[in-house]
Amino acid sequence: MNANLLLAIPMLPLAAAIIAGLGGRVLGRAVSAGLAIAAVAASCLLSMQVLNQLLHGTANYNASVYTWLLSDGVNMQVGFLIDRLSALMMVVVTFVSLCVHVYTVGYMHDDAGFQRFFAYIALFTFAMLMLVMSNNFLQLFFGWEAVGVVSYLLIGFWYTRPSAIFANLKAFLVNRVGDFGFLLGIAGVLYYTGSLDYQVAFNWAPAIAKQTLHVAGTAAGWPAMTVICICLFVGAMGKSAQVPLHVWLPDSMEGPTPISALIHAATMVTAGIFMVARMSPLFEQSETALSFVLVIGATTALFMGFLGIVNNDIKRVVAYSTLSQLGYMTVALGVSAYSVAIFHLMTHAFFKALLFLAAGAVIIAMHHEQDMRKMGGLRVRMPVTYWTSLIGALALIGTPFFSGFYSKDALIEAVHASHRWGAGYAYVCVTAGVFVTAFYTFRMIFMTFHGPSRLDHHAEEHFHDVGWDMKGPLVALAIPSLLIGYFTIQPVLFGGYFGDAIRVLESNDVVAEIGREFHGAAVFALHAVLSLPLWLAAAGVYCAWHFVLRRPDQATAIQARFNWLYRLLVNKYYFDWFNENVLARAARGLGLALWRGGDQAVIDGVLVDGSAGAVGWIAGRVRRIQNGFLYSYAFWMIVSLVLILGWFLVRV
Amino acid sequence: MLHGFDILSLLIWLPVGGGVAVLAIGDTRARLARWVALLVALATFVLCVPLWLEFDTTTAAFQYLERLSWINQLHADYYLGVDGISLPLIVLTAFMTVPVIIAGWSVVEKRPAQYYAAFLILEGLMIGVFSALDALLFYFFWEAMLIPMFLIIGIWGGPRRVYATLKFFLYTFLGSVLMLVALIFLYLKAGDYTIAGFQSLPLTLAEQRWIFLAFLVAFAVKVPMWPVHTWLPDAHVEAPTGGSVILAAIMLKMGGYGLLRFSLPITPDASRELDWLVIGLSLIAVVYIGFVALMQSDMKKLIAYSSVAHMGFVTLGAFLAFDIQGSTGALRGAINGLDGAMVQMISHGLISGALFLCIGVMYDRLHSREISAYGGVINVMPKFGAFMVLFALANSGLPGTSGFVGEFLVILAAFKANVWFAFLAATTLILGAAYTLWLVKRVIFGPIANDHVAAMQDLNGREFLVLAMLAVAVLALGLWPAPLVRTMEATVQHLLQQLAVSKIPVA
Amino acid sequence: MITLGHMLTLSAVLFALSVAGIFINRRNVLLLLMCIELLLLSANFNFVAFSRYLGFVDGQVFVFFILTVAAAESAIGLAILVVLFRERRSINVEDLNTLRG
Amino acid sequence: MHESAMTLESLRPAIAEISLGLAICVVLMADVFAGASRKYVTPLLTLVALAACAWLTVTVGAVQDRTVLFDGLYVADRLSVFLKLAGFLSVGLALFYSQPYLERRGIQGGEYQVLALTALLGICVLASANSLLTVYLGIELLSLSLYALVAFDRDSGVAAEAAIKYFVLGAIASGTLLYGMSMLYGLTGTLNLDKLATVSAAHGAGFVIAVTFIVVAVAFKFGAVPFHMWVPDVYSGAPVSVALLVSTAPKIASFALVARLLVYGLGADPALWVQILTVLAVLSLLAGNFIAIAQTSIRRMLAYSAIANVGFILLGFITADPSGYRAALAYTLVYVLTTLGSFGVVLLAARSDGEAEELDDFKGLGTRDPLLAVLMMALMFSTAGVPPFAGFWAKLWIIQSLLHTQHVWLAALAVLASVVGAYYYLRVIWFMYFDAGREQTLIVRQPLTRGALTLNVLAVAGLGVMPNVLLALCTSLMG
Repeated sequence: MNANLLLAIPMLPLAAAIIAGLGGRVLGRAVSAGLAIAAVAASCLLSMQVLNQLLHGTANYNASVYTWLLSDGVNMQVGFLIDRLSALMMVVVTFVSLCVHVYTVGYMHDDAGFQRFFAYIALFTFAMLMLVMSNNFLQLFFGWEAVGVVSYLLIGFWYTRPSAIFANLKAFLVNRVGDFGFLLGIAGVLYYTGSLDYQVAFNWAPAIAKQTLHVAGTAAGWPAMTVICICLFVGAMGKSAQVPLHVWLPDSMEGPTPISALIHAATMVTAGIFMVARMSPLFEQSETALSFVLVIGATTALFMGFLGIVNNDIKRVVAYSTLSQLGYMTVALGVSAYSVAIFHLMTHAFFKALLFLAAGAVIIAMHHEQDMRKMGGLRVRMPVTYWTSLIGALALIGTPFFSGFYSKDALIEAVHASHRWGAGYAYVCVTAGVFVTAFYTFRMIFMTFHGPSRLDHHAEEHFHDVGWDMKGPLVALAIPSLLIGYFTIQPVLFGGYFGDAIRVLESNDVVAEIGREFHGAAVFALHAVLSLPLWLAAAGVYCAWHFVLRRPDQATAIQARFNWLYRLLVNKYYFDWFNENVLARAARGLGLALWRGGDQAVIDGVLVDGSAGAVGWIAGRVRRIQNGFLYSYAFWMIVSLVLILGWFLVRV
Repeated sequence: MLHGFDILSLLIWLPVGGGVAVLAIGDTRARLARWVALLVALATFVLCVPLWLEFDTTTAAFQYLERLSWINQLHADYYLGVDGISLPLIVLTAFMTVPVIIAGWSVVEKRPAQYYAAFLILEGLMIGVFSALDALLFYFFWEAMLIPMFLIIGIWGGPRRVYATLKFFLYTFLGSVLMLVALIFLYLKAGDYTIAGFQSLPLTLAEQRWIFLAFLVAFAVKVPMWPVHTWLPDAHVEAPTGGSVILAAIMLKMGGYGLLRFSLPITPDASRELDWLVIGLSLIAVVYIGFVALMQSDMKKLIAYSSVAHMGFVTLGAFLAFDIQGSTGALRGAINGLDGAMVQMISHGLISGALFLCIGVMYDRLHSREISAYGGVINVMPKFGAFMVLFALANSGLPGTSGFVGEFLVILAAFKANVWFAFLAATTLILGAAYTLWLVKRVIFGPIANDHVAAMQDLNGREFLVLAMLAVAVLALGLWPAPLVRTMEATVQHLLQQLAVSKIPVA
Repeated sequence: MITLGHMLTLSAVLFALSVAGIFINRRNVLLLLMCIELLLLSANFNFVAFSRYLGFVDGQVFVFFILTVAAAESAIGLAILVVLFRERRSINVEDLNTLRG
Repeated sequence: MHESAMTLESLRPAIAEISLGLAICVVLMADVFAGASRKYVTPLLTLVALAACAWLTVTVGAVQDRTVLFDGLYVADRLSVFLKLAGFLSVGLALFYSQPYLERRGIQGGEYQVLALTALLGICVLASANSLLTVYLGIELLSLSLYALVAFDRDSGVAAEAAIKYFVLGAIASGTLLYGMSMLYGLTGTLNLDKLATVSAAHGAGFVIAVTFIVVAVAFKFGAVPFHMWVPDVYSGAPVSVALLVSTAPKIASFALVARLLVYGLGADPALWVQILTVLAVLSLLAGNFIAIAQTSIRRMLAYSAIANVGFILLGFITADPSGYRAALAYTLVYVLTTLGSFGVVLLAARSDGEAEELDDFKGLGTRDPLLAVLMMALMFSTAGVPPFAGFWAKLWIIQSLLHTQHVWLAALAVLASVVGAYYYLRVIWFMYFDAGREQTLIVRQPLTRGALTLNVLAVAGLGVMPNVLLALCTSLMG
């Protein structure tokens, strides 16, 4: 592979970002947008070319571009590892990014920050590409933080909105909690391998697994690999919004919708999934860490799904859906089915981006109305959006032959096949999750597109269907949402697509196990009729139809009957409440206490000003000895003379 | 090109002489004074270019040596030279003076000539501190430097400037005089005042312990380390913008420089024995000060506390070697800590300087440093907002900016020494982001808070130039720190060898 | 017989008396001047006694000098006293505390 | 050592005193005949006379080796010559700085100059003293002149009060000194310092009494705590010009006193006076620095500063080591030079009514009179011990000698005390620069005085950058 070509893939969006960002005002809207789109399109084509080369037998590429820093023999470089895993991610990232770029032209049409927006998303594309193409932990972390920052900037894109700038700060800080663990994990890798290079670390993996980390305060020491992997996974929990670090993702919907599609559904949030898959040689060495991953993922998958049921904000429903689906992917990682996780990541990228963009189209058409209770009946007025949404929804709930079906069904099978600690719990979660998914998805479809119109006066007045600059990307995403699973399941999961990019210990290889019963994509789909998930999904759709369209009154009744549950869900299990009222308040209180008590009272008050005051006080006292009276002066002289004399006479 | 040319002397005395010249020009011809000041600052910086380019990175030996007999009676020489540790700091000093001069251009109306003169003289003295190879000469510059800074804060400072200046001066003076006692003690043992002589002087552990503590007090005050840091927030709050910039960017570095130049090589055994003290205080600085910074309502105070927290990484990185040796049995990884400490110093110089300049820009318009007086500044000052966000992100250690490099290296090294060190140090990722970005949220983002904010004008060309200079530097150092680290590689390795060898005389 | 010891004791007593006079007297500055004369006398006494005892003459020479200086000293002291009285209309020691602290 | 007969040639080393004595007579006569219309004659003549005496001292009176005159009463060596020259310079400068002040305050009359010259003569005698008798005469000549000078302003009640306090306490000190000397004489049988220096010092209580009494008197002359109480009252009560005179040249005399009497005369057994002086030095450092903080009068502040500085000088002596003596000499010289400057500024910065009394009067001086403010700032930094000023090196050398003689704790105490001290020096700068002035009074333009003052401060700064001159000189003098 040509190094310059590879370099061009991230550099083109970067160049576009810089030009649009710095010179946007001069260049104007059209040029800035055109430039960014062209750059991302070129990246996309080049990425596909790279993937194509790899599929046709070109060897992996692993080389550094430049040495970032050399310290104590640790060579910290910027470099690329291009194998099928990264190539797949590159294609997904650039393709979704391209769609979002095009869509943005329409979506942000009226916004004053048009050029700035393009600069941001182009910059994001660059950062995400650097993340996936990296061949070392340093660059991974660089990309990891960079996407976080762009996410920060984009969530707060409408910076005059207090909710937006609250959300972006929250997102950044929660991500930083994850990065905190991630950085420690990286430090651990360096500690044991002396290198930040992937290959070196992977080669050392079995050796590290035999080590224990002697931590002060513990007698026995902790298994090194478990510590490293859990630390790394904490990073993934932040970025991929796993419980309890998920709280930022729903709030991130404050950003413009294209961002929700690109960053908070398709790409950035899957960075954690990608990272764990990339680190499979490490994670494979620690059962404990994988079980941890499994349990966290399963919890996220089910319990975040529930939240989608009670939410009425169209974007937030999709956001909770994303959380839930990220949980699914994490579960797959937890059972060592890394390829399934990546597979689901890919299909999810398409259909979830599609759903978001469709939601965005609805929001624009409704003139920035996001409340589904004020929608309804849009099927007729926005046919393209409706049908593409439907494709996305069907894919999401796992309808046979749709892309989501293949990835999700394979995933559930893999969990079923796993014997890892926690797998049973995970299986219950993911299976139940299917019902939940179908329920909230179709609740959303029905509330938005079906039934009578509940548009208010304002929305009715400004209603207009979106143009083809926005519909085009919907269609472009609908096609892979529909088809990609069917065509790629066999090669990606069972065809050894990933080669050595993902390493699974033989004893853990659940994918191979289900692969033995795999007889083609069509058969796989038909076989689903006999399996539980499909019926659960159907039940979910039915329930949605029942409660939304047929008997909305029953929904209200149930809500009233189980009010405590409803409140729990509406309050998102009180995570936000806890964070804001306990953690944040404690941090502020601690800060205040240390400042007022430590710095001001003790250090300044007692030690600094106190000693100065003491000096002043003593000075004020001592000067009174000088009382102005001659006899007193003489007295002091004589007394001192006598004292000195006495002292030395006694000593003689 | 530079052989036989006393470039270091020129770097010291050109700004000092320039300062005197500016003083002579006087306030009545302020325009001329400004231009001369700028010219001198630029010329000094330009002189640093060949200094850097012709620096031999392959050796730890001091370069550009100059030695003149100074005080025969005390065996002290006018002895100058640079190595990989001092060179970047000298360049930083010369670099940061330029934006300071430009930033004061139309803002300083009170005694402008004296203002510029103070900064130029200060610059020369600071370069003197970094290039002195004679301990007495070092101390001479070290103390003399206090005078212009004292005046800068006192004359051009805010309402509580008297309290702040006295606190600043007396704190530092207290630290310094104990160091002086230690230096004289070393002189009496070594027979002359050369730092190299001190470094090769055998000392018993008891002697080292006392010397180490005396040095520590001096340098800890300067860094500043918890709990002798409380002068810094006050000094910063009251200092004029330029004063804050120099204080944060250069003066604090002298503490770090002192630890690397004096404490570690002169008292390696005491450093080994007492490293827990430095490490403990550094970690307290990172965590404790992080929380304190969170609750500040004054922007300058917030950045000042942030400086304390960030300088905690310098002191932490510098003293990790012994624990690394203790925990892994080898010194591998210790250089990461030392490199990290050095890079952090340079980076913090740029970033904190830039942030203080940013606050200065806002202060010039609204005459308030209270966070609550602002809100939604980016609406009226988009260019400024972009810079501020960039520097804020850099301050919170974003990879790709210089703020990341040092902290990253130090955390990597800390993990080798002790997992808990790394754990506590890494909390800066959260705390640093929290206090910096919360500040940004309240000041820069949001709806326009009030009519005063609405009336703010975006950056003028001069301010833009200053911030752009720093932004380029912050990004360049973040994206490619290798040249900087390579410059100091040989020196840092030499330093590591020095501190690995015991100086206790064999009985 | 009167020994050196007696002489020294006397001189010590004189010294003590004069000193006590200086700080016990809180009234008149003139008394202070007298005490000072006494103080010098005690030293003179010592010198003379030692000179006699040692058989050297230089102690007695010293005494002459002291006496001369004491005269000059008194002159200056009285002159100051005159100035003081002119300004303050008082030579009371207890009134002399304008300068203090 | 021993000379046979007195010839004119043999009087050469004493030319300083002889010429000065003649000069006093000339000035006295000239003043009488100059009359009220030519008031400038006496001051001018005094300065010319001082210059002539100094010139004669250098050319005629210079000695290479230690020369003893007048039957052992008088010694001339390089130290004495130098101390006399320093005395000439400081008295000359003091008189020169004072002239405008004296004119404004209407303190006229040639007696002022004459008394200053007699004080100087006392200093010279003390510098060359080689006998207890000469020591006493020198001290009295100096002290009596100073008493008279303090009371010189006959219209000032405080001056008279200060004078009477100074006089009485000084007389007690003289009595103490004489009493101690008499004991010493009784114990050793000699008044000659050469002989005293050789006498074995294995003595009992008598020796303790003798030394204690002498040291107490010395401490009084220096103004060391707890024998310092005259200092603030005299500094603040006397006319500023007299305060300037009292605070400078007599310190040289005090140094000479210690150098001749204790270091040389009692040098064989220094342990006792070293211990006493140590206590006094520590007390002076602490009390001087602490009490100075509480002062609101610039003169009282400078007085307590003087006390603290005396503590430093004494620290040099208590090392009982040549390195410490050198340092003490350097410190004394630097102190005198700096104090000349700072009292000089006080003289020039006086209020419209002629006095600069309160620290508050310095507020806003930075804008009112930039030159004076800069000079004062440099002097304050120097006294605080901040480079690049001479005061730093003086302190450094003292500390070095302390460490050299293993007095680590005293060194630490000294530097910490100087940190406390830095506060009140900084306060002067803060008042001058950071605060706005209350009154915008005109400050007297005295180009010549200002020029001299500037040179004075430049010397302080010059010695700060190139201290080698001073240190080499002190080393050669205190061999």
